[in-house]
Amino acid sequence: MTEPAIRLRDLRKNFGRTEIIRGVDLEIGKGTRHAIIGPNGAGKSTLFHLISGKYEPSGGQIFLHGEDISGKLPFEINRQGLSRSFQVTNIFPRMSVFENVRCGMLWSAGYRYAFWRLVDQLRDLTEESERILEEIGLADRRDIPAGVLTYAEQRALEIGITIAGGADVIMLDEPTAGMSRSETDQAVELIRRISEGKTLVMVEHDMGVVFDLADKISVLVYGELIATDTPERIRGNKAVQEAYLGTAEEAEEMADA
Amino acid sequence: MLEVRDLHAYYGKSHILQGVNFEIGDGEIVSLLGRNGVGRSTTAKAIMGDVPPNGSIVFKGEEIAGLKPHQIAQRGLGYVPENRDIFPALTARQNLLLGQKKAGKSGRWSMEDMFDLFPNLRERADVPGGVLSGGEQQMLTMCRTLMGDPDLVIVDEPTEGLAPRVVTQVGTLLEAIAARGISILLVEQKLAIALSISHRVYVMGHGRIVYEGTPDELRANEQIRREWLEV
Amino acid sequence: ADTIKIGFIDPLSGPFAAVGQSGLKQFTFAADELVNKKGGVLGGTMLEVTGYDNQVSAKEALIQLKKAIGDGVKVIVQGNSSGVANALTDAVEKHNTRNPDQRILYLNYSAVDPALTNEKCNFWHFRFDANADMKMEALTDDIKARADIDKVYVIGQDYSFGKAVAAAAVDMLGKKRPDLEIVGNELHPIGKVKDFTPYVTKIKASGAKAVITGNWGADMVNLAKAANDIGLDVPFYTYYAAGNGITATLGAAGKGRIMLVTEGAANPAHTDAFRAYTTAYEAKYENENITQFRIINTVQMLARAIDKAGNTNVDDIARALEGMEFTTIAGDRVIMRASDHQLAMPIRIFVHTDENVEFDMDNSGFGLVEERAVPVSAVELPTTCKMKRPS
Amino acid sequence: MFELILFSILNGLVYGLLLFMLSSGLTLIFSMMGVLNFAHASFYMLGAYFAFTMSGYIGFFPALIIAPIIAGLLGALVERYGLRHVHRYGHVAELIFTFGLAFLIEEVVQFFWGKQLQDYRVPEVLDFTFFEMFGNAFPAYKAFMLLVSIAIFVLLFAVLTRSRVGMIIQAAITHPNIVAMLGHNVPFIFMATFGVGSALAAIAGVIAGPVLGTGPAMAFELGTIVFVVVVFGGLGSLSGAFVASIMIGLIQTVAVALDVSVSDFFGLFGMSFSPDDFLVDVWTITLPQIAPIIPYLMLVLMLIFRPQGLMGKRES
Amino acid sequence: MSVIATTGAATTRRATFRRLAVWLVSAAVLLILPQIFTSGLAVTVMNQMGIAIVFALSYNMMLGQGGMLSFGHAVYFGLGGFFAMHMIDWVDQQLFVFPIYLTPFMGGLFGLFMALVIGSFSTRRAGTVFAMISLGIGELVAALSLILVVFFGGEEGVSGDRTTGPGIFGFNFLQDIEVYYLIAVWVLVAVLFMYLFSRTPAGRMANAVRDNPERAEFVGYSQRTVRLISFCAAGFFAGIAGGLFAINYEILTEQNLNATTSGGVLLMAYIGGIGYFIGPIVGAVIFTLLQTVLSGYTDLWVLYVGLVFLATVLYVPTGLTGIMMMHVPAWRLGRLRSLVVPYLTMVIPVAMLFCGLVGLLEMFHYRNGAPTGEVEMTVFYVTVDFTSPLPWAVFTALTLAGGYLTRRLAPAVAASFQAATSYDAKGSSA
Ligand SMILES: Nc1ncnc2c1ncn2[C@@H]1O[C@H](COP(=O)(O)OP(=O)(O)OP(=O)(O)O)[C@@H](O)[C@H]1O
Ligand SMILES: Nc1ncnc2c1ncn2[C@@H]1O[C@H](COP(=O)(O)OP(=O)(O)OP(=O)(O)O)[C@@H](O)[C@H]1O
Ligand SMILES: CC(C)C[C@H](N)C(=O)O
Ligand SMILES: [Mg+2]
Ligand SMILES: [Mg+2]
Repeated sequence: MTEPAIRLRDLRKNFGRTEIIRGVDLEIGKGTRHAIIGPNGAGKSTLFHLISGKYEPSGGQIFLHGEDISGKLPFEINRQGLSRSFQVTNIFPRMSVFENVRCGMLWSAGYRYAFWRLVDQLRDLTEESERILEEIGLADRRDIPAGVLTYAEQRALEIGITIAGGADVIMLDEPTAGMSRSETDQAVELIRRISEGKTLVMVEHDMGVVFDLADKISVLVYGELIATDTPERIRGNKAVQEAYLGTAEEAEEMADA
Repeated sequence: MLEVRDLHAYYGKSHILQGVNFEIGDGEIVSLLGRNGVGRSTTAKAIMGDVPPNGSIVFKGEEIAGLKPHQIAQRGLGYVPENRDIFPALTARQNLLLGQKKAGKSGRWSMEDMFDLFPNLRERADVPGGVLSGGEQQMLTMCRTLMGDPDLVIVDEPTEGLAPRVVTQVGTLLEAIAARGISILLVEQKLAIALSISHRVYVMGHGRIVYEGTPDELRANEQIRREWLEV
Repeated sequence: ADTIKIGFIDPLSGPFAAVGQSGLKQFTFAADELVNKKGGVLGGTMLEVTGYDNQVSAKEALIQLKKAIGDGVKVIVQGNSSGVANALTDAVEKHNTRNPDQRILYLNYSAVDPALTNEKCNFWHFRFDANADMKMEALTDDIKARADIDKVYVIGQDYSFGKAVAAAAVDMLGKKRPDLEIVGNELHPIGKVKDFTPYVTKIKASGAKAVITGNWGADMVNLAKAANDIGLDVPFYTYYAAGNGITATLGAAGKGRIMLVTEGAANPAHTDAFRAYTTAYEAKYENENITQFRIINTVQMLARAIDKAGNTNVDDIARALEGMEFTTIAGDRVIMRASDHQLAMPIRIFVHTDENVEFDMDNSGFGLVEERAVPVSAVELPTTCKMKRPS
Repeated sequence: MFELILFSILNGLVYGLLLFMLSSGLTLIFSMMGVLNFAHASFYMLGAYFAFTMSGYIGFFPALIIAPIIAGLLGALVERYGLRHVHRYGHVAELIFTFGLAFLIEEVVQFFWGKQLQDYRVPEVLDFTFFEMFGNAFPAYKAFMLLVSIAIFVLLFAVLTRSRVGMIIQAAITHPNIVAMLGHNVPFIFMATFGVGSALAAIAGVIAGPVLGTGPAMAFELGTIVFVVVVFGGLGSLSGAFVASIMIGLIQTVAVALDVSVSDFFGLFGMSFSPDDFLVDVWTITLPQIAPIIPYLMLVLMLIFRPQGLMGKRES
Repeated sequence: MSVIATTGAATTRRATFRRLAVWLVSAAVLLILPQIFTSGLAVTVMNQMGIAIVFALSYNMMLGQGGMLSFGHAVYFGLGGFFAMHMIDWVDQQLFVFPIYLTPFMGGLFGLFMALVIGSFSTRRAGTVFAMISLGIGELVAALSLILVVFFGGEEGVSGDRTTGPGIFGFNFLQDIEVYYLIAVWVLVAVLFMYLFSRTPAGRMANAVRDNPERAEFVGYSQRTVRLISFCAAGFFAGIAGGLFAINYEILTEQNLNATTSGGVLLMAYIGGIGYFIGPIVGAVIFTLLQTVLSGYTDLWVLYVGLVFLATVLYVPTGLTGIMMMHVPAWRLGRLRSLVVPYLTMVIPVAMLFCGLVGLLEMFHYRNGAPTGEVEMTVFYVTVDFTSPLPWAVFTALTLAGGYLTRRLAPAVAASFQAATSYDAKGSSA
C-alpha cells in the first residue's frame, strides 16, 4: 500500500513529569478525512501541536509523506505541505481580510522573503486570494480589518488562511466550536468542499459534525488511542461510549441538540 | 431574587437589547435560550454592569443598574463568561483563588469541592491556565465563579467545547448548585441540557423575550421552536 | 541704531548649565555696562548678546552655529569645553573660506586646550584666557617650592582639556621636580560621574600629598563633596574650583587648602573701577558672582577693535584685534599676540578662604584671595601656530 | 589596597541599595502592571526636589515622609487621568505617554527650580562621620541610606508575599472586566499600585538627592539603569531586583577602584601590543573606563541567554 | 498604508497612476521650496527636516510595520554617519577618490551591516525582550564611542570637509543650498524605496508577524527571519540618514548615537502617527519646526512640545496623521464643508486658552530668572510689567474663559464631526 500522509510511531509528550501523550501509533491515509475525538484534556490539541511542530515530541517520530518531521519547526513543516487551524481563533487582526488570506499563500506561491517584487503586481496571488474569499463567503468583507469580523466570520477566515497555501494535509482543531447549528452546517459544507482530494485531520466535540464528515475516527483517551475505526463501528464501540460518548441515547440527544 | 425590567443596551450605535423583561426566584434554574447573536450574552453582561444597561435591574430587592461590575459582584452576583476567559498567566489554583472575594474566605464552596467535582483540575492545579485544555478551561471558569460564593450565578454557554460526557456532568453540577439554594441563569443554545435541568425557560429573539414557559411547554410548542430556536 | 549680534554658544542646560548661564549673564552685563551704556560702538551701534544652548556637545554646537549664522550673528563667543571649541574653530574656518561675503568671528573666552592657539590656530579665532600650559606653568612653580609635596595625584575629565592638563602636569613636574612621584593620573567621563567617592577613596589610598585637577562645573562640585565626606585633606591645585556652588560646597573644609590658578582679579579688587563693576553686578544678580574675569576683557577688546576697524567687516575687526595692547579693568597690561591669537596676560594663584574676602562667592562668606601674581613674562610660551591670513 | 577594596564594597552596597529603592517601585509598575514606565525616575527627581524645598521649612525628616506621599498622590493622578486613558491603545501608547511625561516633568522642574543644580545638603544631624578606618571616613548619612533601603525591602517583600495584589494585577492586565466581575476593584488597585510605586521612587530621591546631586538631569541619568535592574533581576521578582541592584552597585564601584587594562589582562598570557597599533584603543581600555557600561553589557547578555532574567518567571 | 489605499486588481492602473502623481508632485515641491523659503535659516531647517524624515521613516519600518519597539535606533543612524564621515575624510586625505554625494549610501551599507550583526541576536524575540536589548545596545555603543577614540573621536567626535571630493553638475556643496538639493534627492529616493518595501512580500509579512507571530509561523514564515529583514532594512535607511547628517553638519559625535537621539526619533514617529506610512514624515517636519523655530522664540519651548506631545498621545493615539485621516470619510462623503463652521467656532476659545496659558507661563518663567530691578518683558509683542497684577489678571481671565468655552463647545463640535463621518471611520492601519 502507498505511504500514508501522516504516520505517528510511538509518539510521546510530557510536560515536566506529567505524561500527556503516552505512545500514539497512527496512520492517516492520503485523501482520507480523519477525526480525532476524546474527553477533554485527552491530548487532542497537544497531538495537533506535536504534528504541526508547535511542541517538540518527547519521544517517537512523526512522518509526513514518509519524511521524518519530528522536532522540525512549524514553518519548516508548513513548507512541506501541512497546514493547520487553531482551537482559539488565530488571525492577523489589524490586516484586511484579503491580506490575511494572501499572507496564507505567499510562501507556498514561492515568493518567500522577496523584498524586490511588489505584491500588488502579483496578479496570480490577488486572483487566488479572491477565489478563496468567495469560497469561505467573505468576499464582501474583503477590505475591512479582520479584527472586526464577527466570531463566526473569524472562524471561516481561520479556515481560509489555513487552506490558502494549498497544503495537501489540513488539520482543523474544533472548527465549529461556538457556532450555531446553521453556521455549523455551512462550516461542514465548506470543510467538505475544501478538503476534496486532500487529507483532513480534525478534532471536534460536535458528534453531528464528526459522524457527518469523517471517513475514519480515532478516539484518544488520556493520551492513548483506544480505537481507530469507521464512524459506525466507533458509535457502537462500548469502550468509546464509556470514555466519551456516554450512553447511546445521550449521544443521540447531543448529536441533534 | 433577580428582576429585570425593560432592559436596553447598546454597542456603539447598534441597539442590541430592546426592552428585556424576566425574573428569577430563589434556588430557581432559569434558561435563556435563543439563536446566536440575539443578545443573550449581552443581557448577562448588562446585568453584570459590563455593558452599560438602561432600565431596571433589581437584585435581592436592591436596584443594581448603574453600579460598577465589582460592586455588583460584591452583592452576590456571579458570572461565568462564555468562551473560556481564564487568566492564562496564572495557575489553575491561582485562578480559583482570585474567585474568592476576600482572600482566604471561602463560603459554600471550598477549593477541595471544586477538585472533587472536576478531578482533572486537581491534577493540573499548578500548570498555567493558558495551557489547560479547552475543556479544562471551561470547567475552571465555572469553578472560579463558585469560589466567590454567589447567590445567583449567570452561566454563559458552559458546555461549549465539552465532551458529551462532561456536558451531562455539567448538567448534574448545575442542579447540585441549585440544590444549595443558589439561583442560576443559564444562557444556552443546546436545547437538550437546558430543557433537562431548568425549571423555567425564556426564549430570546432580536433583543426581546419572545417566549416564557416550562421546559415541557416549550418541548410541546413546535412553532416557537421552529421560529426562534434551531432544530 | 542697529545692532551687532553676538552669539553666545555654550551649555545653557545639563550638568554645565550653571557655568554657561552665569557666563551668559556676565557677557550681557559687560556688553550693557561697558559698551552700550557708553554709547555703543561706531558711534551708536549696540552689542546684542544672544544665547545658544550647545549642551557641551560639539555636534549641537555646530547646529547652533548654523542657526546663529542664519540669525545674522557676526561674532560668536564660546568657552565651555575645548571639545566644542576644537569643533567650532574648524567649522568657523570652513564657513569663512566658503562664504567670504558673510564671515564670522570666534572669540574663545575660556576653552584653554593649548592646541587651539598652536596646531589648530586660525585667523578668525582669538583666545582671551590663558591656556592650560600657561596656567600649569604658574601652578607647578608653586609645587616646586613645596618640598613636603612628594606625591601628586592628577585627576581630570576625559576630553581634550582634561588630557591637556594631565599632559602639562606630567611634563612640567617631571622637569621641575624629578624627585616627585605622580601616584595617579586618571581621566573620568565628563559630566557623568555623580558620586566621586570611589575616585576619592582611590586617591586617599594612593597616599597622594596633593591633587591637581582641571575639573569644572558639576564635576568639580561633586569631587569636592566626596573629598569632604571622606576627609581627604591634602592641597588641591585647581583651575576652576570657585563659584556656581563650588565655593559653597567646599566651605570651611576647603579653607586654605584649595588653590586656584586663573587670570584677572578677585580679592583684592586692585582697582575701584573693578570694585564698582563687581558690586553693580552682584547687586543686579543676587546669587551670581564674577567668576570669569576674562569675559570683561573679551567684550571691551571687541568693542575697541570694532571702533578701530571703523566698520563691521569681520576681517578688519580681526586685524584690529591682532597685536592689540589693552589695560584691563583691574589694571593689568595684556596683549593679543598676533602670532597665535593667544592673549598674553599675567596669571594669579588664589586660595579658597574666608579671611579678608571683600567679594565672597555663593554668599558663603568664602572666596578667592590672591596669593601671588605671575607676570606675563614668566608664562609666555612659544607657539607652533602658522597663521594664514586672508589676503 | 585592602582598605580600598573594603570601602569600595561599602560604597558599592550603598549605591546598590539605592538602585534597589528606585527599582522596587518599578518592579511593581513595570513587571506587574506591565507598563514600561519611563517617568519612574522622574518621580525620583520630584522626591528630591520636594524634599529639598520642604526641608527648608519643616526639616529633613518630616520631608522624608511627606515628599513621597505627595509624589505618590501625583503618581496616582497620572494613572487615573493619563495611563488609564491610554491603556486601551496598548503598551506602546502607554510607554510613549510615560516617555513624554518624563520630558514634561523635567521641564516643569526646571520651570520652577531652574536649570542649575540645587544645593540640597545632608541634614545636620546626619552630617558626621559614622566610623573611620585607615583614615577613610564613612559618613553617617550613608549608613542611614543602607538602613532605609533594607527596611523598604523587608516591608515590600512582606506585603507582596502576603497579599493577592500581584495576582489580581497580572490577571487584570489581560482580562480587566472579568476580574472586576469577580468582585475586585481593578481601577483602584491599579491607581494605588502606581501611586505606591511612584512614592517608592520618591523616597529614593529624597535620600539620594544630597549625595548624587539634585538637578534637572538626575532623572534622565538613572532613567535607564533602573530598567536594567528590573529586567536583569527578572520581571516580577522583587528579590531578583534586589540581587541585581547589589550586583550592579558593587561591580560599578569596585571596577573604578581596579586600574587594570585590557593589555594588562593579555599581559598575563605574555602578549603585548604596540602603541601605534590600530586597535590601540581596545588595548588601553581600563576597568574604571568601562565601569559605567558594565550593567548594560550584563543586561544584553542576560536577555540573550536567559530572557526571563535572573529570577524572573515570565519573559515579558 | 492607508494614505495610498491598498488596491484591488480592478482599480490597479488608476491607483498606480495616482501614486505616480503623488511622487511627481512631492518632487516638484521639494524643488521649489527653497525658492519660497530663501533665508539661510530656512535652508538650515529644511536640511535638518530632510534628514529627520528619512530617519523617522526608517524607524517606523520597525515599530509601525514590524511591531518592534526599539530604544536604540540612533545606533544605526550614528554608525552610518560615522562611517560616511570617515569616507569623507579619506577622500579629503586623497586615500581614494569617491563622490561625496554617494557617501550616504556607504553609510547605509554600514548601518545595514551593523543591523545584521546586532539583529542576528536581538530579533530572536519581539516585545519587551527586543526593546530592552535595543536599550542596552544603545547605551553600550554610545558609551563605547567615548572610549574607542580611533573610530569615534571621543568627546569631540569626528569632523571633516565635504567639499573636497569630485562634485556633480558643478556642485561642490560649498553652500548649504547645494546640500539641500542633495538631501532632497536622497530623501525622495529613500522614501520611495521605503514605501515600496512595505509593498513587498517581506514587507507584508512584517505586518503579519507584528499582528500575530505564531500564526505567521504556521503559514511558512520564520518570525525571526521576517523581523531580521525589517530590522536590517531599517538599519540601512537609518544609516543613509546618518550619512546625510555627516554631509550636512560635517561632524558626528556621541550625541548622534545616544538615548536622546533614539528617544527623539521615537517621539517623531509617534506624534506623526506610526499607523500610517506618511505619519513619521509629518512627525519629522513638525518636530523639526518646533525644535528649530519655536526654540528661537521662547526657552520654554521644550515645555510646550512636551504638552503638545502628551495631548497627542492622550487624545489622538493615531497621531497627527490620524487627525487628517479622521476627516477622509467626511471628505469622501463630501461633508467636509459642514465642519468648517463648527471648527471656526472652536478657534476663538482655543486661541484664548492658548494665549492665556502661554502668557502666564512666560511671565512666571521670566519673573523667576529676571535680574533685580527689571520688571519689563514682552509677551506676544506687547511689553508688560510683570510686577503689576494687571497682566496676570488678564491672562488668568483668558485662560479660564477660554477653557470654559472650549469645554462648552467641544461636545457640539464632536457631534457635528460624528454627523459628518457617520460610518465607522477608523483609519485601518497596515
Ligand atoms: N504546556 C503545557 N504544560 C502543561 N500541561 C499541558 C500543557 N499543554 C497541555 N497540557 C495538558 O495536557 C492535557 C491535554 O491538553 P489538550 O489541550 O491536548 O487537551 P484536548 O484533548 O485538546 O482537550 P479539549 O478537547 O478540552 O481541548 C491537558 O490536561 C492540559 O492541561
Ligand atoms: N463588542 C461588541 N461590539 C459590537 N457588537 C457586538 C459586540 N459584542 C456583540 N455584539 C453584537 O451584539 C449582538 C448580540 O451579541 P451577543 O453576544 O449577546 O449574542 P448571543 O446572544 O450571546 O449569541 P452567541 O453568544 O451565541 O454569539 C450580536 O449581533 C453581536 O454581533
Ligand atoms: C569653561 C572652562 C571650564 C572650559 C575648560 N577650560 C575647557 O577648556 O574645556
Ligand atoms: Mg483542544
Ligand atoms: Mg453569547
